[in-house]
Amino acid sequence: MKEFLYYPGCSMSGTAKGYNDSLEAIAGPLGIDLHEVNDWSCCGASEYFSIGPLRGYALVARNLAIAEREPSESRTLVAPCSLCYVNLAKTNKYVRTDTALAGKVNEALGAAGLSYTPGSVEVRHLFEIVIHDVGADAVREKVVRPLRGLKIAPYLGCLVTRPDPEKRWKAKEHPREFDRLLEALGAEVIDYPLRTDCCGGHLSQISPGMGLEMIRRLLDSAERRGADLLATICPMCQMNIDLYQAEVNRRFKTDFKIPILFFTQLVGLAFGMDAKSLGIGSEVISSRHALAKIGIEVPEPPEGEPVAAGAPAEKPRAPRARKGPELPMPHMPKDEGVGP
Amino acid sequence: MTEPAQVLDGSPPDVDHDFIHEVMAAVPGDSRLQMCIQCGTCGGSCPSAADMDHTPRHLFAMVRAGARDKVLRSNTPWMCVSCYYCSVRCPQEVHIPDVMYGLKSIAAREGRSPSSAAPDFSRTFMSAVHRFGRSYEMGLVARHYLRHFPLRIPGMAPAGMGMLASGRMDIRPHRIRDVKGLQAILAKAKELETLP
Amino acid sequence: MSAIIATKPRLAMYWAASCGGCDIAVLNLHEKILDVAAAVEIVFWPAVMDAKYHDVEAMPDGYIDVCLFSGGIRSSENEELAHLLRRKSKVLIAFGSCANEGCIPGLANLSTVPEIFAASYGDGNSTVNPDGVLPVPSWAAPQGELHIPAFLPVLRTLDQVVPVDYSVPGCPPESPRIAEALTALLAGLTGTGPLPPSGSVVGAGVSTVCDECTRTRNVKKIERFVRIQEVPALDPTLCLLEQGIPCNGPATRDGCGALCPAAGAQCIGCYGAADGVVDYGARLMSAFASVVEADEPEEIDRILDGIPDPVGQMYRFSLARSLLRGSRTVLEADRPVVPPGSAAAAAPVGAASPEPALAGARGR
Amino acid sequence: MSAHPVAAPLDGAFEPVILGFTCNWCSYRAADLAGTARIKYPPNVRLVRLMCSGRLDPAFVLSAFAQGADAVIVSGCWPGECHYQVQNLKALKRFQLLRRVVAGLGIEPTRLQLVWASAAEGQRLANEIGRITEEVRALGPLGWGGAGADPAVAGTTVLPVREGAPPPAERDLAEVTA
Amino acid sequence: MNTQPVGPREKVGVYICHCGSNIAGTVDVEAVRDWAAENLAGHGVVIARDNKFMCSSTGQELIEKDIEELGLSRVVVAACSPHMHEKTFRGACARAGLNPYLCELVSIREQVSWVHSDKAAATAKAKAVVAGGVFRVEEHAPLEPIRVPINPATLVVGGGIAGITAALELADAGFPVHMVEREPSIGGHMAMFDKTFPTLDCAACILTPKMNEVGMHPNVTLHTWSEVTDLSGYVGSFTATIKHRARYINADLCTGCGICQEKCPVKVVDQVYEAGIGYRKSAYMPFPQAVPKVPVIDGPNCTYFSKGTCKACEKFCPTGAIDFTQQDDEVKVEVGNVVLATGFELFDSRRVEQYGYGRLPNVFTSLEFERMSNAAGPTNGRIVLRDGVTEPKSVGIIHCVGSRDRNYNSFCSAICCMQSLKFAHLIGEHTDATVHNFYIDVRAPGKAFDEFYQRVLEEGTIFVRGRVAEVTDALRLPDEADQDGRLIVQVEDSLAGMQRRIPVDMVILSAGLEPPHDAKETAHRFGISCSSDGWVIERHPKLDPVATMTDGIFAAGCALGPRDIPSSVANGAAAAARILGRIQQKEMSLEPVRASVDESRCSGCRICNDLCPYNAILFHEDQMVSEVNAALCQGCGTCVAACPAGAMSGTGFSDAQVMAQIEGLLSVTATGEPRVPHPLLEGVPA
Repeated sequence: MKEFLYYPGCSMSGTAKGYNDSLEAIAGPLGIDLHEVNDWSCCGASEYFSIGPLRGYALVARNLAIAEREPSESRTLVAPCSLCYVNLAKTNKYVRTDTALAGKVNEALGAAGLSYTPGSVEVRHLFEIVIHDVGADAVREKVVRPLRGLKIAPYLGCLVTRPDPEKRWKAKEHPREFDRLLEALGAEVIDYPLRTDCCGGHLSQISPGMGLEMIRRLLDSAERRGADLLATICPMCQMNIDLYQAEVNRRFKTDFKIPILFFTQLVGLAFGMDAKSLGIGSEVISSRHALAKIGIEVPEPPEGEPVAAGAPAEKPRAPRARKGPELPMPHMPKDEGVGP
Repeated sequence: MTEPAQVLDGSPPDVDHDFIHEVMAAVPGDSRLQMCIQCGTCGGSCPSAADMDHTPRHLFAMVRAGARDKVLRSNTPWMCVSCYYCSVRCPQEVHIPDVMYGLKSIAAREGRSPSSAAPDFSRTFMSAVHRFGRSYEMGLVARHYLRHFPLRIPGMAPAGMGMLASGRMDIRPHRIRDVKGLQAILAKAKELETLP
Repeated sequence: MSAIIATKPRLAMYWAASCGGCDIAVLNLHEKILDVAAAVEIVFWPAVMDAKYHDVEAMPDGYIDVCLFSGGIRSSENEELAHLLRRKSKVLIAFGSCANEGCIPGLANLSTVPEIFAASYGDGNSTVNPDGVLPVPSWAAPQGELHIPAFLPVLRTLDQVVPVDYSVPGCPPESPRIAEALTALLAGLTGTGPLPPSGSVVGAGVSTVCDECTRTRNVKKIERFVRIQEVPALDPTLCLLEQGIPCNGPATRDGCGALCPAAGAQCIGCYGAADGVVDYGARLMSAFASVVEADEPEEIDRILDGIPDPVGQMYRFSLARSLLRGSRTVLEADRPVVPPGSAAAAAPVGAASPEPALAGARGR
Repeated sequence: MSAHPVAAPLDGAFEPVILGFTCNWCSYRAADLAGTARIKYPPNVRLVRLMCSGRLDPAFVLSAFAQGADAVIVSGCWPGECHYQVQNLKALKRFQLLRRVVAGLGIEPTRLQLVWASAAEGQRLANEIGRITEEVRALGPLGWGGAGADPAVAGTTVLPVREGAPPPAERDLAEVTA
Repeated sequence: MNTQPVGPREKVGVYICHCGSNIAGTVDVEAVRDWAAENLAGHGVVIARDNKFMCSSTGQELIEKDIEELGLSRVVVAACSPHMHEKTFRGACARAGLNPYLCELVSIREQVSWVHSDKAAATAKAKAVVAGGVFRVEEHAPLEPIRVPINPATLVVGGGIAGITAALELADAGFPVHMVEREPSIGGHMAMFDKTFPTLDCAACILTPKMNEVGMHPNVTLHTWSEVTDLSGYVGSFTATIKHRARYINADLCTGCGICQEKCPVKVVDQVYEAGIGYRKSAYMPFPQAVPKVPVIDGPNCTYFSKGTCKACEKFCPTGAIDFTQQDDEVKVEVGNVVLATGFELFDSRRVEQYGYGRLPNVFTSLEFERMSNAAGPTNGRIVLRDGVTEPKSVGIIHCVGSRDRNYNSFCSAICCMQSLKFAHLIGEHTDATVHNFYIDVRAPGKAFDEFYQRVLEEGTIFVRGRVAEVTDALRLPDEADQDGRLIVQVEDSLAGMQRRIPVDMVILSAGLEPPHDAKETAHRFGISCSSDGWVIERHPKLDPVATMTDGIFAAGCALGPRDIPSSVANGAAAAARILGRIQQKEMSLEPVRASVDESRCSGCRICNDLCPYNAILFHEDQMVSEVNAALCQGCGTCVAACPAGAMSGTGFSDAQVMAQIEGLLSVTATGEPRVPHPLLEGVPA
């Protein structure tokens, strides 16, 4: 058991309940002991920085200060939400490198009798812990129900490998670590080119045109490559793709029904846990059909939601037929791009 | 920033040659904005460029040109989704998303932001956090949609209901214990923001 | 200077801030002392015969032919006598380590006057002074106001106070070398031999102790420094430094006959630096460090930890005549007010200080 | 541009004098490069050219302190890049021992710093000079009565008057010994 | 008796240069002059002058005249860096009959006026620097330069066009050359090219003759498949150790018939000569025109070495030249000078993830394209997609890949623009594809370069001003459905001010040039320095562009930084010319900076014995003293500083000289006032 300080972030008790339930279920088996920090507050999403940057940094720093105070052995603060992670990590870096900012932030914290020692806590994303500290091999060992036959598009979203303030990832645009993890679960991972594209963040709220378009292209690409479902590591991405899929279909006259699950839920399934206990079924676009493919029972969807027919695994356009003397491809060493 | 310069280069009287420094000062650390070589990597990388009235590159040129008002009224910063494609690709290591945040905060302070939707969303979000210490999706979405996208509500309703049913959206907000302390922090920070 | 003197040369010896060991060393000439006594007329030697300062003052300037001055300058009395004997002597010799480089008393330049007083007069291991009585320069006694010499801020070497003609190093100088030196000197003065060049070191060699040391030596690579008592089985014939013992021999002027290494003890440097060397410690630390067998800062530090007291190791005898002369606290605490119109204030920039006292020190 | 002030205020504020020992092949050329590139750094530093940092004799540093340098910078090629293969490591060893000795004499480590700089690192050298100048400015003058120090602020022990005027104690001693 | 006069021993002249306004703009030259005359009189300054340009003939004559008329015994010039004009002023002194080493040049330009802006402070520092020079020069002694013989042989490292040029110049002049090349054949990158910009003449046609000349030249000893593992000695007489890797083919017996290559069953992707886009055998000659015409067997890929069987080559070799028992061997060669022409390596485009090289099949590098467009290349000059058959309908060429980018290399690779224009032209020549060139700036400063740009414009190449953001096979926009399977170049057309997604079939990355991966080790092995980028640093970027800081080591071609063929050739010739001059002189003089031992004071403690990397210090057991071999001594002074007895001394940088300079430098405060010494420390021995 390795102990970590844990910052759930607001959505874990809300839109990302499934993430929360599944994480609780698999943390033990993965040897992760999460110690929730006391009375944490919101990270400010991207909103505070737009209106009152210093308020933003102070708000985030409050959580760092609280984490610093925690009695725990661990000095590593883990966030499961990419947005929370990036806010915590960036603030942590800026107060370390910009002494003027650190001064102001601490002055603000002082108003509540708090203070933060820049750099006293390190901030990491849950996914990165699972990849680098636990490792795909350790996960593979615990798999009892391989997700064989399930075509998954590994969707990381932007904020984990970018901006990557502490340089933990070598590949920032086409990392393969998520593929390795899902392969370890026995799933068939599709080559998903938009794996680190943006889900639109809050654009879906403030500028539906562009926001929904960005969701559309993610769904379109996944469908073209024949994905049964998307796997994600971020509540924000999950909400955008899940909650707004219907609106996307309406707007673009499309018929996407691609469920999106948290990687923790998929790990849980492969570990043989029961879908309900992993919060599966609470997604708006139900994963029933997709998971049925590999004989996994998903509880009836809640009232008021049409049951998704599942993705018509449309054939991806066949790449240009190759004939004749092929030229050798530049060799791409395995794991090129895996971080330290 | 000599006055004659304005006459000579024929730039309109509202040209503010110090604007670039103002912007850089609004960004933590060294944003390296003055290092931009106008290569367009940012504009090329931006997923929301299509909806921006100026590409980021163009906006930076305008900042340099001192077109303060035009820049602050541009929707570009508000369309930034901070996906950081631009910042990891920028050959000059300009901290582009941070510059965008800086521009937004200046615009918001002066109430010059183009549409009200974006800043309002931010403010609605902030007021929730200010009151409870946590974000409050239900309240946020409800308030925001009523205000800006009433027509989207019917479409969203089923999904919303589903979320409620599946317990993914709470009717009541979570409230942290030390809201008072949090508010004190935010007040102090706000006060410091206004200082030069 | 007038080299030839008709009468018996007049000899004086004085002890300033010293232990008297130098005087003993002279007496250690044994029967040779008689030749000396026969050869010279001893006019002033507080250590062995009664003397009054006013007798010396009464002498005409240059009356003394040779004055052996031992001890450093620590009190106004030392300084006054230095000036007095300079005036009265044809040849003034800085005799022994104290007069030349401060020696052990010079290590007091690491402490301020209050610290020194606290140590020597305050309640300590050897002192009981409940009322905290401290010496004062002047005191109104019933018989009238009494004065004792003022204690100066730092200890200086003789040549830092007055011009010196020759130096005899050593703590104390080895008697045979004293004999040689005196004989040569007297020969010169009486015109029966050549006089050593002014400002030179007599009674010692120009190289270092290794030159006289019989221990075998190789290319040096030091992987550790240890104190000699920590070495169980010392190689009786191998260079001590190569055995990790910080032996000052390489940097210490020869002349002693390498007695200590021969006796199985490391050289501690009492003969001071070799000819023309400006700072003894600098030479020694440079030599030691150069042969430390490590390239990584941490490893180098680990090896250097074997020298527990670097200042003591490098400057046990020569602190007062070293480039820095003492510790910063002392120089700051006792930074004197420059007497108006003093040489220091008047000295033109860059021009060599006109202080003749410095001629010797400058080697010009 | 160096992050540090590059002009020395001549308003009587304490201005440290810093002596820098440079290697003919790297740091001295780095200094030349800083010049050709017009990179500014504080004028408080004065450079001495040696053929190699290995030439650095601790006596040079001590003499600099003794003559009022408020700090000394020793610079040479990066380990592994010495023009004379490994001599900079000899300098490193001496530096580490010297630092212990001067510390024993009450000199703060800040006043004796080692800076590796290749011939290409004009900017780095300038930055380091700027940094060290600021650190030393903050420390104040060094006790050895240097170029930077002001005798007026010194202590008050009066040195006995020199040659010429009769020593004050002379008469009294005469009485005592009479 | 005891007080020798401490008066000045020398008559010193001080000369302060304005360098136009370079110095005078920041330093009050007249003030420094007057100050020196007045305050340094005590140190023998009898005359102090200033001049607009001391290095001008009038400036130098000023010095010569004073030496003759005032009988100066020492000269101090305060001007630019000694690395700039030391020779000049020493020359002036020599002409006037003063030993040149009695002249000291102190820098008040590079180290004062150019780096400081506060005039008062700069002037104060200048005074200190001048004082340092005057104090120091008092301690100078007349010296004679050390004369060393120049071995007429030269070592040329690298067999590219720069090295080939240097080698031929030297060999044709009648002097021996050892050329060392890592690969089985000389030729370097140029041998891979098809056409050369802007003239479009065929690279092979102009290179091959030169390669053959080298191969057959009586004065050239060729060491291919070899590396220099060590270089010792100094200018005029270096000893280089060259490691010959085992070829497993007896060069004396081999006729270069190529049967071994034909019969070898092992096919390997050729990462070097074919840039990874073509194959070679395990027994191979990189290309038909290879020099020498002797194949090599690449051990790691040879079936015999891995499995112990095969030996097909041996069976079929008509002359029995195959020799699997061959071992690596080493030779030592004596040379007087060295030319480093170690060239460049191509930037690894896989590092720029967003361009998809290595992930997207139809993204190619510039070198891959060079090979593809080469008639002798893997596609016989056909321009096709990775499938080997399909001709692209449209091609995108991306400039500045890995160059001008702080994430990789911040320098401009100089050749990419022209090479990209060349590609555009060649594509037009070979296909009917539309070509987009994506650029930040088009840099075409060379002779006939811009004309070539015009020509390519006329040919209809489309130029998009914008650094490409991404090359992707992913559809993003609703209307792209029909583009599936193609590449899309996403870029901001910065002139149109809008983002564009341009579908193409093929993308060519104009990858930048990088120093060889082992440039740092090479630099260390040859005792020279590299810039932080890894390119060799010139002795002077403008005035001495092919010499390095180390005497006798020259550099040419891309070892010095990215450059095109003409300038590489010019470099090679220039280096050769510099060396020929020396060889003609038969000997050259070196700075007389050397260490020596005063035996009377050496105690034989042996502290110094292990300090010299050149083994110049010998120990005489019999007399128990150490001695310095002046020929081997390089003058670093480490032993001088280490000698505990002060028995070791060094000319040029003696203790007395350095100590005096320190005293001088510190005789002035930061504000230009005389320093007030600590009364307890007056006259600290200096």
